Amino acid sequence: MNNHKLRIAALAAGTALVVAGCAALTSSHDAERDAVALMKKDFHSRGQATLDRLDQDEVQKACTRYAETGKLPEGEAQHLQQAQLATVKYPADGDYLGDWKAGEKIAQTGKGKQWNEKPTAKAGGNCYACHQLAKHELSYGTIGPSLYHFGRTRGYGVDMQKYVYAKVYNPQAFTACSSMPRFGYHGILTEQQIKDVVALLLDPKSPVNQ
Amino acid sequence: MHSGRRKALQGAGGLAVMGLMAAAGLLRPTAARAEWNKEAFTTKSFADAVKAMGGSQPTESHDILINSPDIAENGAVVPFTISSKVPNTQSIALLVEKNPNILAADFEIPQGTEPWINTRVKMGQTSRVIALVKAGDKYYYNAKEVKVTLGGCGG
Amino acid sequence: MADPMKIRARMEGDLVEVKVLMAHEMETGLRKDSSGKLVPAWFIQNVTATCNGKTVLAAEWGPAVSKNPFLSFRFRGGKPGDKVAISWVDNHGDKRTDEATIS
Amino acid sequence: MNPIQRAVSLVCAACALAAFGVHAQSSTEQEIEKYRQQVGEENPAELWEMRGEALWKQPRGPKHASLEQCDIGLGPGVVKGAYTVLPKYFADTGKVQDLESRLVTCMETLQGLTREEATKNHFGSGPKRSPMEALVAYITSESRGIPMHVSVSRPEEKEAYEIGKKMFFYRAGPHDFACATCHGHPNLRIRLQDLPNLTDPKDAQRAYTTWPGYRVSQGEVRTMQHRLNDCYRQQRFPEPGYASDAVTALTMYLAVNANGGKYNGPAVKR
Repeated sequence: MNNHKLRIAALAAGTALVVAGCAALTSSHDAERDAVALMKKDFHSRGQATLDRLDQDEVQKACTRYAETGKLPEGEAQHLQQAQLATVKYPADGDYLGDWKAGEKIAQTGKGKQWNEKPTAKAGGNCYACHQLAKHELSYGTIGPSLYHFGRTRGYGVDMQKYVYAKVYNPQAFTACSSMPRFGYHGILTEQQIKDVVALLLDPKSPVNQ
Repeated sequence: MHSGRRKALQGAGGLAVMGLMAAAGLLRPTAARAEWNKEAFTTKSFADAVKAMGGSQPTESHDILINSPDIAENGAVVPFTISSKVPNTQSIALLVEKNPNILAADFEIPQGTEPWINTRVKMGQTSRVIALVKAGDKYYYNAKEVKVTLGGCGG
Repeated sequence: MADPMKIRARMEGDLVEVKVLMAHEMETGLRKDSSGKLVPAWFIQNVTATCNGKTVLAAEWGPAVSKNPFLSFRFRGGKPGDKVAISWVDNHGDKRTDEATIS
Repeated sequence: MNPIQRAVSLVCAACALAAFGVHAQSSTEQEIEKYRQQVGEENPAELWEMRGEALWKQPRGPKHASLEQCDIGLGPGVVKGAYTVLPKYFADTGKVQDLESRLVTCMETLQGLTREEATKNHFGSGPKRSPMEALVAYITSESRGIPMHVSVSRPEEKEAYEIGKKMFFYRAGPHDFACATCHGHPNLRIRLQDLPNLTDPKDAQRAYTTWPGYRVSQGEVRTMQHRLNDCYRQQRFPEPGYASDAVTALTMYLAVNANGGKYNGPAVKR
């Protein structure tokens, strides 16, 4: 029963917060602050999905701020991309090309980082959710551009390999506020997995280039 | 029903007898302890299923109609309407060849009831689906393939 | 206790068309739960339908019938106001009978 | 195409295409359409609606009272059309509430249940039935055919809408996702599944008015609370509290965007 009263008190506090925010209704900034406070009150950690995931880094902050209106101002976008490019850790062995077959598997699975999954379980890249890649897979999404024939049209050279590695590692380094996850920066994919995805796009034998 | 029913009739039960008892007000419908042909529901092949149901060598018949989508978006629910123009149809069974056990359901059609059934079954994968009809002492069947797509789109 | 069925029975010309939705898990015995344990088989085995005391349909089902089963059939000899009763029994011996009036 | 069929088709565009080759596409689409039509005709959600109606009228809890005097938006005991005005501000709690949080309130005040008891098994699973999912199925079914008309005339309601909007665009977590990442742009699909653009009235109406839904893949009726919970899981966020103010705020944003759309749930979903 005590517990029950406590909860009600907590809810009442939440209401007070909402009402307080209401005084400054015109300010979008206040609504944002209230939204964050409300989420922190009402969300809870579950499994690996801990509450601190609500805390935004610079990229998330900037991209949320301009989400409704569209693009970041040019100067800010440049600045953000440069800062993000500096976060990319390239492979120490200087080799960017992994195994395209492993890359295809990574592209097919969207597992990882969810509260109902083991934190130790290997994540996927879920590339097909958003991109067309190999021709045989017709079940692909359209959130990102088609990557079919990527290597064939863009070239297979080392510079291209390095660029693709960095793009998968941290897409914010090239396109501020891209919808694509920062697979390396956030540790979703390992170095080897990113190499495998690079191979899926840039190995001449990969079905993407057939 | 079929072989199970025959056994039951030799014993104490049998749906026909139960029906009469129910008609006489001796039984509420819930009290009817019907037979369940365990043997038929654990067979893997069409031939074994027919045998377990008391038949043999069914004849293909286009007087049996299977109405269903050719492709199921989800195998958990696949709708079927089975109807029979075979004279004196007494029962209609639905079988899914690639399911772990082939027999899905068996409907006894008493006189006065249309040889027409609409129901929904699970399909583990793309498979031939068979409608089996008993008429008199003979068995007839028709079949069609139904494709099943994967359970999830993404992920 | 088992949940009630949803039964509709109405005249279509001189036929009575019956539509039934049943609340049942129809577990195959082959499915694993989130902890990886097999969920035991649990499914309706027998369905009977009567009208005015006469059996108008009798069925044996395996676990391949979909969860929350749907069944429709048509028979002669019923008229508006008559009652159609549907009963099922599952492999646990649980049972349920519900009625609908023909409209 | 009737609205239920449309609802079914909205959930997943022909996943099947992958398996059968492009040349077979048009017939594949026709067959998938036939499948959706046949599955949409008889909706097992009716079993939930029936159970929910019985629960609504059944005396429960320490106070041995039914929910029949519960005010879910149009006054005590009015069920017809109530879902189309939710979420809304309720003076007795001083809060904006969605249907599920409002039902929790009524279970507390009318029936004397604790919040824990009221929200037990809020997402049902097989034999562990959810009273809430049944009640919601019943109440929403009583709004079928009525256009959504959610008000933001009170400052508290406007505030909930604004906060919900901010939540919709809020990027965070290891994947940098916001609701808007998938649902803020027109004509996108994930794999072969069409993504409704929930900032666009047409898409928002189509999507919002068909929840709750009987999910063929789960064999369960799922409510809007469940839908949003499952979105946040895939967004890799922490879990939103059930029937919390935060979920109500986000629901408010989506509901207002769907205003004018004729309510048509519970539907059948993939």
